[in-house]
Order: sequence, then C-alpha cells, then structure tokens
Amino acid sequence: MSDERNTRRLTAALASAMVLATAALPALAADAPVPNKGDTSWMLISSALVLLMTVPGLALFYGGLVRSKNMLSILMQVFYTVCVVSVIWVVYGYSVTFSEGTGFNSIIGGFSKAFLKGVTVDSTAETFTHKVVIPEYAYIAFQMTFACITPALIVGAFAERLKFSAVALFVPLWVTFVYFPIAHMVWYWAGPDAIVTAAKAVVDAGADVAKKTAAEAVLAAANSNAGMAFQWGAIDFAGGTVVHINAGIAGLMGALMIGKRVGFGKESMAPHSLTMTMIGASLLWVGWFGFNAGSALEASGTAALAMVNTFVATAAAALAWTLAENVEKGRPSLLGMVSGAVAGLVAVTPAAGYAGPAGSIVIGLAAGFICFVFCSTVKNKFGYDDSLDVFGVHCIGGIVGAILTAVFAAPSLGGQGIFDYEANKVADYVLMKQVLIQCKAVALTLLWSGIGSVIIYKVVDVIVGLRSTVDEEREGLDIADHGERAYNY
Amino acid sequence: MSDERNTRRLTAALASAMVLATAALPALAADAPVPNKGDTSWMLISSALVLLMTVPGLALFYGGLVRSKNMLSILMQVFYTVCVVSVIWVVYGYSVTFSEGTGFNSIIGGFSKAFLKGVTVDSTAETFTHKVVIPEYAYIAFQMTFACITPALIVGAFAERLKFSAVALFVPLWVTFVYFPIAHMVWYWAGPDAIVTAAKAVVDAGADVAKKTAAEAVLAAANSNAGMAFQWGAIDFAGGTVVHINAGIAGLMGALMIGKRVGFGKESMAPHSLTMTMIGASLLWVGWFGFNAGSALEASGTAALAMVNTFVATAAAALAWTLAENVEKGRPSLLGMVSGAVAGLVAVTPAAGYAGPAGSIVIGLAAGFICFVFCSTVKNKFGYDDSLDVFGVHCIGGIVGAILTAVFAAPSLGGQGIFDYEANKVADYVLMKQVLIQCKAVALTLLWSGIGSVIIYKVVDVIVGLRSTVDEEREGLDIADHGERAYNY
Amino acid sequence: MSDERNTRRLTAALASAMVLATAALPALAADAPVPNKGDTSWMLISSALVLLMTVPGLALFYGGLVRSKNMLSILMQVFYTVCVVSVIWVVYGYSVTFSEGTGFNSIIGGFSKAFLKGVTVDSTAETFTHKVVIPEYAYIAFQMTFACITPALIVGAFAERLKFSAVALFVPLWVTFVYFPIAHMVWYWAGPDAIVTAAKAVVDAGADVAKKTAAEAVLAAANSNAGMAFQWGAIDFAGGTVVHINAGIAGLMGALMIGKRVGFGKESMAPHSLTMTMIGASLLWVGWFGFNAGSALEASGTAALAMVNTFVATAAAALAWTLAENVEKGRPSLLGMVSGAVAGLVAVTPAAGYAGPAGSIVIGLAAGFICFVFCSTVKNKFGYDDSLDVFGVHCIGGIVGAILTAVFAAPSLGGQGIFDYEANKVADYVLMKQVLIQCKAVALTLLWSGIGSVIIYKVVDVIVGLRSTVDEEREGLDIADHGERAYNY
Amino acid sequence: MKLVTAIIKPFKLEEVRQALTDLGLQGMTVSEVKGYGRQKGHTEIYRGAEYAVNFLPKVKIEVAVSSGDVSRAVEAIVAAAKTGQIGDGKIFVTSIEHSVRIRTGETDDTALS
Amino acid sequence: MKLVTAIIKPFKLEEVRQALTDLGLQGMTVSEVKGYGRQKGHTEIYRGAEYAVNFLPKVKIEVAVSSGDVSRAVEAIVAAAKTGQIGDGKIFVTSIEHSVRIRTGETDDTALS
Amino acid sequence: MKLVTAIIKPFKLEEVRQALTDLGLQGMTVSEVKGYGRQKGHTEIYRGAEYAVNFLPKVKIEVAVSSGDVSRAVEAIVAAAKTGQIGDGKIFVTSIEHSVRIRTGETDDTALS
Ligand SMILES: Nc1ncnc2c1ncn2[C@@H]1O[C@H](COP(=O)(O)OP(=O)(O)O)[C@@H](O)[C@H]1O
Ligand SMILES: Nc1ncnc2c1ncn2[C@@H]1O[C@H](COP(=O)(O)OP(=O)(O)O)[C@@H](O)[C@H]1O
Ligand SMILES: Nc1ncnc2c1ncn2[C@@H]1O[C@H](COP(=O)(O)OP(=O)(O)O)[C@@H](O)[C@H]1O
Repeated sequence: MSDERNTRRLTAALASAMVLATAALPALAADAPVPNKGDTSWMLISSALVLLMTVPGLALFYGGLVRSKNMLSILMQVFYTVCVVSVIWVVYGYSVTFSEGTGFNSIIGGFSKAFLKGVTVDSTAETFTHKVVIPEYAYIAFQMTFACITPALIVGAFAERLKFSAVALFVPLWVTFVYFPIAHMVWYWAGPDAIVTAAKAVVDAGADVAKKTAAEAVLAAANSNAGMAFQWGAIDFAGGTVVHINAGIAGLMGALMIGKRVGFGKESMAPHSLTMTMIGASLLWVGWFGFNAGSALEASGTAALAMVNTFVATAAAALAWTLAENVEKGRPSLLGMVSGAVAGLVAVTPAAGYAGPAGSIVIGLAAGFICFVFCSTVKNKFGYDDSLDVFGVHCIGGIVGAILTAVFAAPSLGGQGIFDYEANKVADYVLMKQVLIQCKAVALTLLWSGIGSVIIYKVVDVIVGLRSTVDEEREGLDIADHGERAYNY
Repeated sequence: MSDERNTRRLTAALASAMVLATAALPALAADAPVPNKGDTSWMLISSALVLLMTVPGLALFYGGLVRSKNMLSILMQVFYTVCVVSVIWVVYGYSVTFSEGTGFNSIIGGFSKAFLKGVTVDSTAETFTHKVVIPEYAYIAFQMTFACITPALIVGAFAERLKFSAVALFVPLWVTFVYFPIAHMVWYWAGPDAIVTAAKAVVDAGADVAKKTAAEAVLAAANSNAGMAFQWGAIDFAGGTVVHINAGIAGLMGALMIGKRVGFGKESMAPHSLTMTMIGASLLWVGWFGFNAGSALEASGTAALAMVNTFVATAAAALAWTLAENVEKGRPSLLGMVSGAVAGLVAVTPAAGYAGPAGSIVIGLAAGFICFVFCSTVKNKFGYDDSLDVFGVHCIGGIVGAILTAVFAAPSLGGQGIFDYEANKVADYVLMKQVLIQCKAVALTLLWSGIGSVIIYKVVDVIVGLRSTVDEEREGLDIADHGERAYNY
Repeated sequence: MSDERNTRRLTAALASAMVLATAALPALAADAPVPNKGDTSWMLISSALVLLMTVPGLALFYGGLVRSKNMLSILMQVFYTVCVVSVIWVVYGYSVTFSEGTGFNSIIGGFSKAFLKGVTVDSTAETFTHKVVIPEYAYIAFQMTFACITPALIVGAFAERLKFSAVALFVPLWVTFVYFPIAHMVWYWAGPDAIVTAAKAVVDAGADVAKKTAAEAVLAAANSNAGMAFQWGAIDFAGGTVVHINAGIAGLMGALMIGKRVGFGKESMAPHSLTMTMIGASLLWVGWFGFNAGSALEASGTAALAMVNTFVATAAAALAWTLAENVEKGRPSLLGMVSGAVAGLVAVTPAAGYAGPAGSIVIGLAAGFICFVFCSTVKNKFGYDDSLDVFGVHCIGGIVGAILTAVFAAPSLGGQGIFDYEANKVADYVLMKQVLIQCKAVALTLLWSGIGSVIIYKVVDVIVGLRSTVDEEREGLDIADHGERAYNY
Repeated sequence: MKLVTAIIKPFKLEEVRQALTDLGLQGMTVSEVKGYGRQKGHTEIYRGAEYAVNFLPKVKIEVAVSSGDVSRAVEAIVAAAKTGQIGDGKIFVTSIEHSVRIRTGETDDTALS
Repeated sequence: MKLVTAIIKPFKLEEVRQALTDLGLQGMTVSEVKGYGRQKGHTEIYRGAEYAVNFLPKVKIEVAVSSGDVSRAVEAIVAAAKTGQIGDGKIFVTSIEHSVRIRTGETDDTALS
Repeated sequence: MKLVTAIIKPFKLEEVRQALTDLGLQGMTVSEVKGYGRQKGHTEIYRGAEYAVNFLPKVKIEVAVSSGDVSRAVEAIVAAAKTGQIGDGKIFVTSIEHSVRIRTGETDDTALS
C-alpha cells in the first residue's frame, strides 16, 4: 500500500501530464484523511497476533514435530528469523517492498524509505477504502510480521539437518531476493486515492480532449504504478501466494537439495511432543485472525467476514483431514486434525475477504482433503524428505486456496467480487478469467521462488556449507549447534 | 441480539397493529446506525480471545490434568469440538439461536438465517445500547466462539474413558438440542431499537386511545419477542447459565452414566503436567477478558468494568481456594490456586458487567471457597468420578455466580442495576425478586441440560457406544483412539 | 494520570487563587471529553496483553529455567503475585498511586479512591493528549497489570530456595512500600487539562497583573501536583525505572541476603525446559506490545511507533547477544537469544514512544551486548546467585534503557522529544541535561527500592523466615511447599 | 543373598510393592523399562510415516533378599503381578555376592533392609 | 540360563532387536541409561553457567537366554551394534539361577520365551 | 570380573563418578530409578485426590570391574555417596562371567575400560 507520500512522488514523475490535473492536490492536503482509532487499534493488535503466530506459534507447531534433540534448533531458527528479518525490514525491506521502485517498479521498489526515512507518527498509509488511512507505522508493523513469518515457514522443510550458520545466512538472502520482490509484485499499488482522483479527473475533463488525454495518462500511470501480479489482476487477500506458496516451494527445493535426514525411513522420527504441536497449531489459528482479518486494514465488516471465513475454513479442513484419515487408517489422529487446520488456514488466506462463509467451508474441505492425500501418499511415493511437510501443507494448500479464491470470490457464489476503484463499484466478475490470472500468479511465484531459492541454497553451501555432519545429526543439533539441551527433567 | 432484519420480520408479523406505528420506520432506515470501528475492533479481538480460551487454553488446562497416555485424546476432543461446532454454527446454529423462531420462539429460533442467509458485510447486529450496532459478522464470530467452548467444557467430566467416536457424535447432538435452545432462551431478544421505538410510539400516541392500544400491542410484541428466561428477567452477562451451568450439569450426568475410570481410587491418577494446566488456566484468564468484557458488545466503560471485575474476582477466588487449602491440608497447591482462579472466572461471568469491583471480589471469594469444598470434600463423599471437576467448578461456580449476580448487581451494593429500555433508565431493583428469577433460570438450565444430556448419552451409547474397553483404557486413549503418543522424549 | 475528579479536588485546594480562573470550568464540564472507542478498545486489549506477559509469559520464561522439582513453585509465586496485587490494587493500590496525596504528594498519593470509590462506568482518565480521555476503569485495569508484573519479576532472583510463605508476605509489602511510591513518583501528574487550562488562563490574563499572578499560581500548583521524578522531568514511557530497575535491584538484594542455592557452582542447575523458556520469552514479546504501545494510552501513531520500536529493539538485542555469544563461546544458544530479546524489551521500555526505530535498534544492540557481558562475566566474577538474572537483565537493561532514552528521544537523533503542555509544542531538547535527569531518577529508584527491599526481606525473615531447609531444597520446593509434582510422564 | 528381578505391567507395581511389604521386604528399586516379547505392540502413524512400536512399557523391580526369602518373594510377586494376559512379565533370580548399606557400612544380609 | 546385558548406542536398538529376533530370541527388556567411558561428552552453557556433560545417552538391553544361546546372542549383538566408533558399548554376561513366567508360572528355560 | 551396582541419592552422582575416576575406573552406566526403603516418601494432593508417594528418586550406577578392583570401588562409592542420612542407598556386587567391548571385540578384563 502506498501512502500520501507515494502519491506525491508519482506526481513529480508525471509532472508534464499533471499540469492540468493538479488542481485537486491542495484540497487533498487540506482535508488529508486521519486514521480512525478503531482501525489503528485493530491493526496494532493484528500485528501482535501475527507475531504470536510465529513465536511461539509456528515455532511450537514445528518444534513439537521434531525429535527432542533438535527442538532448540527449530525454536532458534524461527526466533532468529523473526529477529533478523524485522531489523532488515526497517533498514530496507519496507522500502524495497512498499515504495515505488526506480526502473523495475513492477518487480521491486526503491530505497527512498530506507531506515523508514520520512515516516513520522503522523504519516499515514492508505487502505483499500478511499479516504480511509491508518498510521504508516501501524502498516509498517503489520507488514513486518508478514516478512518475518514467511522465511520462518521454510525451515520446517529441512529441519533436523541444516546447520544454524546456514540458516543464519539463508534467511536474509531469501527474504531480500525472494520475499521482497514477490510481495512487491503482488501487493504494491498506488492506492485508492491516486486512482480515484485520476478517474475523477477523467470524468471532470468532460468534452475537453486535451484535458481528458492528460487525465487518462495520469490514470494509466496510477494503474501501472503497481507490482506485476497486481497489474495482472491477481487477488491474494492475505498472502496465499506471497507467503505460503512462496515459502512452500522454497522448502521443497531445500529438502531436495539437502537430502534426507540420517536414518530417514529406517529409524523412528516420531514427533517428540504433539502437545507442543497442538499448542502451536492453536496459536496459529488464533494469530491467523490478525493475519487474515487484519489484512482488511480496517476494523470493518470485511474484517469480520474474513474472521468468520478464517474460522470455518480451518474447522472444515480439520474435519476433512480427520475424516479422510479415519477412512484410510481407521484412526483419526490429533496430528492429522491440526495439520488439516493449518492446511485450511493456508487455503483460506487468499480468499479470506473475498469468499463467503459457505464458500470458505468448501475451500477448507478441499484443502484438508487434498493436503492429506499429498502428505500421506504423494510424498511417500516421491520419497523426498520434507521434514515437516512445508510443501505438502503450505505450497499445496496455498495453490488450492489461490485457485479456489477465484471461484468463491465470485458474487454469484456468495463472494464479494473485486472492487473497481475507477468505476467505484464491484466489477463484473468473469470466473474463468480470474482462475487463469490466479494460475499465472501462482506460476510466477513457483518460478521466482523455486529458482531463486535454489541459487541461494547454492550460495550458502559455498560460503558456510548447508548440512551438519552425520555425527552432529545423530547427537542432535541442539548440542551440536547451540550447546544446550531442551529438556532436563 | 436481533438485528434490523429481525425488526422488519417482527413488523411483518404484526402488520395490522403496525399500521399506525410504522411512521417511524422509514426514518429508521434512513439514518440506520453504522458500527463504530472501535467497537468492531474490540469485538473481533474478543472473538479471537475466546478461541484462545478454548484452544489451546481449555485444552491445556484439561490436558495437563490427565495421565500422559490420554493427553492427545483430550486435546483432540477439545479441538474437534471447536471445529464441528463452528461449522454447525454457520450452517444452522446461529440461525436457530439468534433469529426469531416460528412457533416456539421462547424456546428456539428459526432457520431463516441458515447458512447465514442474507448476512452481508454491511449487516449489523444491535448491542445493548440503542443505536449502537456492530457488524453482524462480528457478532456471529463472537457468539460462535461461545457455542464452541461450551460443549468443550463437558469433555473434562468423562476424560480418560470416553471413546472418540462417542465424543464425535455427542457434541453435535448436544450443541443442537441443549446449547442452542438454552442460549436462545437466555439471550435472544428483539433488541433495544424495537423496544425503544415502540415505547416512544406509546408515549407519542398521547391521548389517542386507538393509537395507544395499537402501540402498546407493538410494545408487548417486542417485549415478548425474546427467549423464555430473558422474558422472566433473568440476567446473565456473559454466560454463567448458558455456558457453565449448562456444561457442568451435562458433565455430571456423563460422569454418572459412564462410570468411574479403571483403577479410580486405587491407582495414582496424578496430573501428568501441571505446567500445561497452569498455561491453560492463564490463557483462560487472558481469553476470558474477551468472553466477559466482549459481552458488553462495545468498547465502553461497561466493558472496562467487566474487565476489572473479571480480573479481581478471579484473583480473589484463587486466593480463597489457596487459603482454604492451606488451612485444611497445610500446603497450598498450584493446582488449587489455578482451580480457584477458574472458579472465580466462572462465577463472575454472569456478573461481569453488572457488579462493581468490590462485589466481584466477594463473588470471587465465595466461589473459590465453595468450589474448593465441593471438589475436595463433597465429591469424595458422593464418590462419582467427574475426572476434571467440571461439575464442581463450572456448575457449582456458575450457580454461585448466577445467584450472587442478583445480589451484587443491586445499585445499592455498588452494582449497575438493570437497564429499562422502555423507561430509558436503570430500573428499580428488588434484590430478592431478582434472586428468585436467577434461581428459576438456573433450575431451567439444570433441568433442560440435565435431562437432555442423559437422553443424548443414551442415544450415543446405542449408536456407537460410549466407553473404551478396559484394555484400551489401560493402554491409554491416545494409542487406542488415535494411534499416536503425545511425547517421545 | 489523574482524571477530571482530580482536577476538581485540585480546584478545591486552590479555591482562593481560583476565584478568578474558574470561568473556564463550567464550560469544561459541559463539553467534557468522552472516550474514543478505538482508544478504549486498544487499552482493554493492552491490559489483556500485559496479563499474558505475566501469566503465563513470565511464569514460563522463569519456570523453564529452574530444575523441574521447582517448576510449580515458580509458577505459583508468579500466579500468586498477580492475584494478591490485583486485589490490593482495587482496595488501595490505585488510590495511593494515582490519586493526589495528602501531605507527601510528591512521594505517595492518598486514599480518596480506596475501593475505587467514586469511579463509575462514565468516569474518565486523561491521556497524554489534551481532551483525549479513556474510561477510568480501562486505565485502572491497564495500570493494575503493571503493578502485578513488577513484583513477579523479582521472584526470579531467589528462585529455587525461598519459601512460599515468605513470598506470600514479601509481595504485598513490597508492592505497597516500594512499587506504589515509585510509580507515583515517576508517573503521577495533574494531567494535560489542568496545565493547558491554567496556561491558557495565564495568557488570557494579559496585562491584568492580579489575574496573571493568580493564574500563574494555579499553573504552578498544577505543575507541582506531580510525583517527584515527574517534576524533575524524568521520562519513562512504559516503566523502565518503575518496573524493571525497581524489580531488578530488589532481586539483587534478595539474592545477596538469601544466599546461594544448595549445590550452586557444583551441581548442574541446567534449565529443565528451554522450550518453556522460549514460549515465555515469546509471550513476553507479544504481550509487551500492550505494555509499551499501550502506554501511549491511545490507539495513535505514537502507539504504532512504540510497537515498531518494541519490535526492532528486541530483535536487535537478541541478535547482539547471539553474536556476542557466538564470538565468545563459539556456539550461539537459544537461551542467549531469548535472554537478549528480553534485555531488549526491557531497554526499549522507557524509550518506546520517544525514540525512533533506528534509535531503538541501537538501544537494543547496546542492551543485548551489555546484559550479555553482565550475565556471563560480571556475575560470575562477583559470585552471587541471582538465579534467573533478574538483576543482569532487568536492572542493567533498565539502566541502559533509561539513559539511552535521553539520547534517542532527542529530535536531532530521530526522537520525538518531550511535549511541553504549557507551550503546546515539543520542547527544546538538551540532551545532556536529560541524561542527568534520567540518572537522577535511576538513582532514586535504586536507593528507594534497594533500601526498601532490604528492610522488607528482614521483616519477612523475622515473621515467617525466608529460606527453605536444605532437605526441602534438595527435594524441591514443589513437594516441600506445595505437595505436588509438575510432571508425571 | 539373591537379587530378584521382576519385569511386570506398570499398573501392577503398587500391588507388588504391597505384597512384598506384607512379607516384610521393605526395600526395592524400580525402573521404567520397555519390553519386547510375545505381547504385540501397536502401530503409530504420524502424517505419512508409519512406525511399528514393538516395545511396551514395563516396570522392572529389583529386590535384594537373603537366600531364604527368595521363594516367598517370587511367589508373592507372581501372585500380585499376574493378570493371566500375555505380557505379564518375567522374574529372574541372580546371586549377589556382597552387599553394603552406604549409610552405615553394614554389609551382606544386614544391609538388605 | 544367562542374562546378556548390552549397553549400546540408542540408534542401534532396532538393528539389535532385529538381529536377536532373527536368532529366535523373541524377548528382551530395554532401558534408557547414561554411559560414561572413553567417549567424551560435551559442554553445555546456560548464560553464565558452564556444565561438562560426561554422560552420554545409551540403551541397555537385557536378554535372558538359555546357556546354549549365549554366544550366538553375544555375536549377534556385537555384529549389529558395532559402528567401529568409540562408545559402541559393552556386553556383560551373568548367570541366572532361576526364572519364572508370571502369566503361567512356567519356570527356567521354558519361561524365557 | 564383578558388577558393582550402587543405588545412591541423585545429587551424589557427580561425586561418586569423580571418586571412581580417581581410582582409574573410567567406565560406568547410570540409570534413573525409584527406590523404596526405610526413607519415607511424601503425600501429594491434587484437588480431592491424595496419593502417598512411596518411591523416591535414586540413581543406579553399574560399574564392571576386574575382581581385584571390587573392594576399592565399593569403598570409594561408600565414601563419596554417604551423607549419613537415611536413604543413602545400597551396593550390590554380582559376578560377571564374560564381557565384550563391542567396538573391538575385546573380551573380559580388557573389555572393561
Ligand atoms: N528373554 C527375555 N529376556 C529379558 N526380558 C524378557 C525376555 N522375554 C520377555 N521379557 C520381558 O518380559 C515381558 C513380557 O514378555 P511377553 O513375552 O510379552 O509375555 P509373557 O511373559 O506373558 O509371556 C517383555 O515385555 C519383556 O520385558
Ligand atoms: N566399566 C564399565 N562398567 C559399566 N559400564 C561401562 C563400563 N565401561 C563402559 N561402560 C559403558 O559402555 C559405554 C561405552 O564405553 P566407552 O568407553 O565410551 O566406549 P567403548 O566401549 O567403545 O570403549 C559407556 O558409555 C558406558 O555406558
Ligand atoms: N532390598 C532391597 N533391594 C533393592 N534395593 C533396595 C533394597 N533396600 C533398599 N533398596 C534401595 O536403597 C534405597 C535406600 O534404602 P533405604 O532403606 O531408604 O535407606 P538406607 O539404605 O539408608 O537404609 C532405596 O530407596 C532402594 O532404592
């Protein structure tokens, strides 16, 4: 989301065309919208909730699934990821993701806001509603939590065998070269104001051809001041592509490149504490309300809808996985149920503010069932060792969600449709067209992240090496990497 | 709480009498109140907090108290309950609880909102303040979490011996035939607007007898468009009867019908992890702020009062239990302290927005002490095996709270009294009358839930059977029902 | 923060001087500000977050670090502290901390609000912005959580050896004689309205000397109706001195007076569950957003800034400790990383709403590094047994933060400066002067709490005795004090 | 002196302890072990991974007795630990050459209890 | 009858169990132990406190066999448990004087499995 | 060869290990056990349920030594483990017929350490 400042920079870049259109700007400055404190309150707590998802949520969800000798290594990798990424976010991450880029703006932003330059307690960021803004710091905090959790998701794929030093290097590289660009491509746009103002100028121009042409240029410029996938029209309410597919494919690449754990398939690698995994899954659920409903950027009916959707899609997916497991194995497991819940959370992420509750239940059922098949059958068939099913849950769940979002966002299927800021109404919805656009965005993410991640793994391998020795792996990474043990009962 | 839509349906049903009164309605539509985003923000986060209470809160509070071989079974039963109830809630639960019923409206609502039909992001639900509304989706989400936690409370009573398949069947039946009716009976009403508008029409009618008679009929209709206990005048701020007495008595019936655990009274059944129980109790406390203060439906002074009350009643009850234990056993235990805290939370639930802080401290002290006596003495005397004291804490604590609410809601004792929407002021308060009404509501709940639960246990027993075999119980339900173990250190 | 009521009491006390100035008051009453629900929502959730910090957050952070035989004793001490302090808070704590004192108002308040006398759901408390108020109950709840966590921090210093009965007595004494005075000295003031109104009266007086003199007297009275450190000009956004230095020095005194644990330095005292410690640290982080950003008392840009600062200072400190450990010991540990995070949280507490994000990163780096050196080297050199490094992290981190707040609050270094309510603008900032003021406040806290705590330990020793017997300590306090064990796997 | 080692089902521990105490055998040492034998284990499934768990939880009791007490001790354990179901466990008797009570330095039979 | 007690590396348990089963020895009792020997431990650091951890996780297997099976059992264990690295562990053979199967009361060799 | 088995108080483990090491006995195997004897346990109360806990945490040390080292080992353990309080524990000496070092196949005394 760009803010008023962006609007101004845009203005500069288009100075010639703007001559006729600038009349509106002083007025805009005069009655610049101020944040509603209800929105601010909601964005602040949503940010806290997303941190809760990551630490301790995700850390425990993952940590419970490894053997106790690797518990601390997982906790540490997740905690470290949050720390290093949040500092990077302030230093340049926010800037390259959410400011206008110079040169490759459809791919990556610029450095004009490095170190949050120019942001004050009075700066605001636009939301998806024209004239509704939130404090820019709140927006920065909220988006920071997204940048933190995404690479943390990846570590599950190569858990129990990657050296801490490798993770320590991988995360900053990955977030810089994979996450920031993808987030920019999917989420960066000029914001409602630039478009509404420009659209109004076009209308106001009336029969005056010169004025109209100029105004249309401004409008086109505003529309094209956005990331590549955004320009395609891809929709992703809270990060199905940016977060889950992105991390999921990176995880798969890691699992493939790094190879299986010592003893994989021979020794028991039973989770050391499903209690921790359950706590983690529950906190993911609770925190995900901040993630999904917070992505409305307002404390609105849409946020409430996103919350209901996030609730029931998760529930439906948990039930679907449980049922499938009951049918196939005869006993439904807690791990299955919470895995299903996470799959549902992943899948409803892009749809949360677009689909209706009934549509979300269907999305959940589909995700629960498909991810179950993937984790319990497909994976075994291929035989790679994605330790904690990052690919099977996040990438597959993310793809299911991205595509079904196109289906259940359709107003005819109870969805909210897509808002057209130029026309100031919900746009006509062509379902298959949207499905294709979603597929395109998915493909972009799979390719960018897949290829980017492979390169980064290679680089890390060359610099510090990826894998622990067999002896270290047997002894456990907690002792080997950190000189501690998780438990001394 | 009904919403504007209900008001309209009511209007239709009373068409003849309304002819003279409808003048007000177009105006109402014209300046229909919109949600304050501060309220919306508070309701969203409150909903998240109530989920936090249940998973992981309640699951851990209970889970820590069982033997480790049954840990996953408890976690799963609670998690499953949330999943299945939330889906049911969207499908028909919300509708039968909070829409107007056809025929038996004093007992149960209707199906007009099944699948949340007609609810949009702009729909609103009324609060307890006239003209203050919240997004209906927020209300749905909030109330959904209440429906989820109530049956989850019950599973503690028959923990460590009920088959998962029995729980899987019991929960949907119970929530449908016990929870939804009780919630409707206690909480459903026409909302402030119907009453205030009708009351105003009566006043406006002045000396015009025909007009007045018609207006009074409308007012009477609005007043009687409410659940049975609501019409009696029973007050229950956040669910003392609906949630705690309701679940508590159902638990007791279960414990009695299912019988004692194998080895009860002979083998040690010491809690496997009081750490988990403490985490659970703490999260219950934190989440209960959403439960109680959220029940104000507004981010208001009343919500803040409910929060202070919820804080200190809990603290007082924890201290009371601790002290009692210290006196009787010589050593105060953590389990005692957190049990007291939960008893206090239960007892302050109906009183949270009615009593003052000093009154809440007294409620807490009473609940802590009475529940202590109940769990450590009375229960042993009767010898039934309510594994996790669902009856002793939730039902007894709930009854203490329901009755003391009548006492400490009294303005003369620092309480808020009861608001009279017709008169637009706090009503005169007759303490003993209110005590009797509360007792009546308690009795209704005990009977409805007690009898309903017995029938449902029987039905479940016939269909899938209730109890695990002795061997399964010895091995533990985790292996027997779910094929997993909680811990592999 | 005082509320309107305070203003009135002040008015009474200054009746003579006020004769000329009261003209403004009726108007004030007429348009008395009402709370913005967004602020209320934020304060309520912030209160819940601070409780989350304490239970289970702090309890787990500490509990994980002790041996399993003392787990429950720690959990119980923390939980008990919350319970007893919150009841005291309602009974007299809030009153003596935040009402005007009689006689020693620069040190301690009075009893006029004991049992929250006079507080209603419509009472309001002022914030730091003129005319912005929040429900007084929300303010009471929020500040209550601060009173609860502070003594709970101390128990880490003498963990694993202090009798529960000693803690049970120590906490009420300490909170009464140390915490309430310090909080009053640092945070109590007349509020913006008294000052702004009085300042306006001075201006309005114009050339009228009599009027002006009278008005100036009122202004002086308003300015001096504040705690001692507040009057000095000490700044402490969320409690660096009041909470952390205060508790940290009390802990050190305890560790010194009580002596080392049996077997200290000879037997392994390895943490029994770093998993719990990590959960605790994470919840501290999440909850600290309520603590720091909530201390803005509004859902504002400043709150958002405090949140960003709290995020990145913590991250930077965690990275600093990790790096230092890596350099010195060769292996970075999870315990080190989360200890660093807590050090960062402590250090950014006084700075949260004053510094900029870059300044906060520096504060975090400094705190992480200095506390690392302290806990791993200095402490060993002196050889005292501060079991869980309450001094090394909270007191040292608090001092680092208090002083660096003076540095990075400087507008020239990206800070917010200090608002001058009389002049209605940010005051000129003299960095070294502010550093000295901060040092003075730190010294005040160290002395008051240091000496006060020693006296209280002595008193407790005389009345119930401080320390467990050697046998009890060997067996563990869980059995000895509470008759329970934490784990039965 | 003999060491009687019994491997039994965990929930029988209390009964066995009682039975031995009734005989006047007031000392024993107990460990949690896992047993493999005729009694079959179970299968655990964690997402895609299936593990056959062959070892079952058992409790090992070690009682040092003077040679004359051996058969009474063995009989008492058998009586108390028997359920008749597979997996009830085993008793092994081995010989102790020397024993010491650490506290007093007493040796052999007098050290036993 | 003899009791073959082997202390091995934990991750070798499954292979050893398999090897013994292949010999037809269908019973054993296993405990988690900590071993001290030539294999060196590690140092753990928790904030300021450093602990040398000398004990390493090992698994102890106890198999009661009839005297004739001892050498085969020992060889099988050695073969399965050996990695050639320090810390592979030890085997001790002691004598069992008497054994009982609790379920049936069978004694001595017939009690073994 | 003999197996010296000592049951001691857990906090004495480090001192005993040191004492044995000082004798040149560089190997041992340790398990966590629960002991029942003269030392009395405690009562635990969980809400309404009271449990008498009779078993106390102990550590079992097993050291295989060549026959000549037995008495020195026993004495060292007694000296190190003794507190003089009830519950200090016991030492049992049994005979080992055969021993093997898995890594090398060395047997008997040379296998011991
Ligand atoms: N040969 C053996 N050596 C050591 N322990 C054994 C042996 N056979 C059985 N056990 C122990 O006895 C337990 C019960 O044995 P199992 O064959 O299952 O049943 P049962 O004793 O009723 O025939 C096993 O779990 C194992 O701990
Ligand atoms: N004398 C002994 N008595 C009992 N157990 C021993 C003895 N020596 C070694 N052990 C056990 O054998 C394990 C391996 O011994 P170690 O000396 O480390 O390696 P290796 O057997 O390869 O020489 C030890 O960890 C310990 O459990
Ligand atoms: N007859 C026995 N057989 C096996 N172990 C025993 C026996 N008697 C005592 N023990 C072990 O020795 C420990 C200490 O014994 P106890 O009688 O309490 O004290 P003490 O050895 O000082 O007389 C017990 O906890 C138990 O583990």
